Amino acid sequence: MIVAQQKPINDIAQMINDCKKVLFVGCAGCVTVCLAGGEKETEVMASAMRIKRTLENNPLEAITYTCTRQCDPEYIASLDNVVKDVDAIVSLACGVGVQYLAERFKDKWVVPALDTKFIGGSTVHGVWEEKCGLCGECILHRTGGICPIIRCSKSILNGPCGGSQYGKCEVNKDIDCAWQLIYDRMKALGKLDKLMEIQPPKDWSKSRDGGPRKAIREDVMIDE
Amino acid sequence: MIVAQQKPINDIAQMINDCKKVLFVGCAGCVTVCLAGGEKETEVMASAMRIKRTLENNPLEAITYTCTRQCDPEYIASLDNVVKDVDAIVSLACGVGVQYLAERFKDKWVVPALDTKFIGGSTVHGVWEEKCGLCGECILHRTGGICPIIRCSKSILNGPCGGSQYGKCEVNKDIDCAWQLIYDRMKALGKLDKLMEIQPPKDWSKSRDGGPRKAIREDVMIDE
Amino acid sequence: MPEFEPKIVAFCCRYCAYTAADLAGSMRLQYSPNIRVVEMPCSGTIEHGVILNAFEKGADGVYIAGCNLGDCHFLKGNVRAIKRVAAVKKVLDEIGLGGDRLEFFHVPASEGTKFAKVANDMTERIRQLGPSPLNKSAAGNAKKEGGQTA
Amino acid sequence: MPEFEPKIVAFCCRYCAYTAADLAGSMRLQYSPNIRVVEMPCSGTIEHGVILNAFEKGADGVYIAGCNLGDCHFLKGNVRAIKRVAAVKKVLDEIGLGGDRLEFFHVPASEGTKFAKVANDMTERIRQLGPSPLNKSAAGNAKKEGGQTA
Repeated sequence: MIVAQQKPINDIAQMINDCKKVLFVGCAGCVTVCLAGGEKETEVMASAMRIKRTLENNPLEAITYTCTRQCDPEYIASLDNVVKDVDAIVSLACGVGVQYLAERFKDKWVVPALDTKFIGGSTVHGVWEEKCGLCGECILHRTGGICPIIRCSKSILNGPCGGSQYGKCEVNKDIDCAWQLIYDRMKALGKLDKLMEIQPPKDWSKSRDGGPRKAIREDVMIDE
Repeated sequence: MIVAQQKPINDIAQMINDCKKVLFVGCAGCVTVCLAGGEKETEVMASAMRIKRTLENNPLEAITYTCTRQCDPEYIASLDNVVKDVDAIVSLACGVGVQYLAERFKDKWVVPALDTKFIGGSTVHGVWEEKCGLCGECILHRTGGICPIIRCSKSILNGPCGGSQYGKCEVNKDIDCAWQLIYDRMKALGKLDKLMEIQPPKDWSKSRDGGPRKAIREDVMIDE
Repeated sequence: MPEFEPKIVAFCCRYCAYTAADLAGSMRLQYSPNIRVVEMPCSGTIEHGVILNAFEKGADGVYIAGCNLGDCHFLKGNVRAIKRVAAVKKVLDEIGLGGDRLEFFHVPASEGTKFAKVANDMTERIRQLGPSPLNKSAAGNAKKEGGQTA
Repeated sequence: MPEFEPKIVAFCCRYCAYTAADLAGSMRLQYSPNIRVVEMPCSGTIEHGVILNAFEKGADGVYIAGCNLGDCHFLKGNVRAIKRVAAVKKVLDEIGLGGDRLEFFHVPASEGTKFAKVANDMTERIRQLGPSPLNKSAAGNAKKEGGQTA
């Protein structure tokens, strides 16, 4: 899942300070799971914003809607009738959703309520950790199912480095050394020999190095 | 959504070449939507792998299961009884899901069937585009709902650069210049003055620069 | 001008504070008539949005009353409630309403006196703070619906 | 040893190829008995997995028969089928079964002769290719269930 967190409420308030009617749009996808922008969070934000603006003698009409997903055109189409008379749209989706709304509603001021942080998952309820670096060419079969690209602070392919001490990363004592984890796991699996293969430099052009990326599946495209 | 694509089938086959029984695990989240690792794709892959192995006189028992999400411990728990006698697990989830499986099933060889590419959404059926760079501090309210961090090849904050010609990026004629899009949209919204504010260097420590990231919501944590 | 009578919503866990309210009645205890009690299956069922909604609908103060630590019928519901209250207090501070208007109290079932004391203390606190600034413009209305019938 | 009689599954759109099969019958046309016809609401309903499944279950060849381009009752179902067939052919090549064992044909409802010709051509093609290598070990079984009853 994509993990995001809410911006400070006053930062969001400032983005819509001169608007009289605002639509707050939640997303029932990833940001619901990470408790940042689902239906509940959207209601809370709208409510907080109405209270704040009333106290400032600048009343706000705040309405809400939560889409199944904001990253698919068909799910934001249902907003077409809702947006008509609003002065701004606040999206509680990840950065993808904000941009889908901005593209569809070209005459509206669309602003983000969240900071989109990483892709990962929860370890315990209320804590999420980054797990995948979207490098474009997965190597988890070489590293025992532990990603050194994102979980090693240096993203090294032949680790660990000299900064690994007692299983922790030198960047921060709260960060496990990914290469220690990889070594321990490969040892337990009896596959330490696989770690002896030196990995050549990674082809970063499959990551972000060639500009924004596309994925195409011609066999499912509807139009020729 | 997280967008991923399948690795070449022979690459996956090689990862499990010496296994007799393999569990293929799909994910009903993002990778179902981007048609890379849902229930259907999981069945197809298992079927293709069985055929290939029969032809090689090295028959494979391939079983399948599709989790609601692979990035939450509660949804992969249902695999506990399924994995017992398999020699390997092939995950058709994004890199996050693969790592969740590897962490839960410590005595199993867990390998990725997909390359996880980016976060974005579809433009037309069968085409997905990168839209968000997970920079950790969203600036879409300054740029008309168009992200220069990921959609500008240079990630510049005060654009466009000299490589923008006829609305296209110099990196590739198929890439729109994000700053051209931003300018056009801000002009249409009557907010060109906002673009005159020079943006200072971005704080990349909120992105990946400080090692793997965490998000914490203390108010929803169950344990003290 | 009559003294300000705050309107206070008290979300009470049925396993402790709500039972304590009954006990307070049996004990013939007098306590502030400004509170409106809402019975909850557990203080842990309170949600951020419900608290804000109470303020939007005219409450001058809100409190959640749950079991002592370790006594929760659902093990940790009260711990969750305490954390949520802390989070909403922060929101109330940020939006200018003030986190002081919201509180969490432990009120065991056997302590009718504590139930009464909490009701009186919270009423006094909110009286000191004055009417919710959200009610100022509609002060007349707020008064009309006010505390005496609680 | 008798000549190899391939077992071929033909997924036929009801708006064209399936109707053409009826017509071929009315016209008293002879065609290869090796094909098993599966009626589809549209060739566009074929799925990657169904094709692979047919091979796993013993088919020596598979083809999908749909309308001419522009004639699809659902506008573009046949276009989708063609793309899917191309994708599965690639998979069959990659896994060593061979994409030649799979094909897409346009068979309009009015062309009973074309239906018969496609059936015969595909049977001949698969006969040339020989039994599916998946059936070799179980050749006896595959034969027993074989073409004559199609």
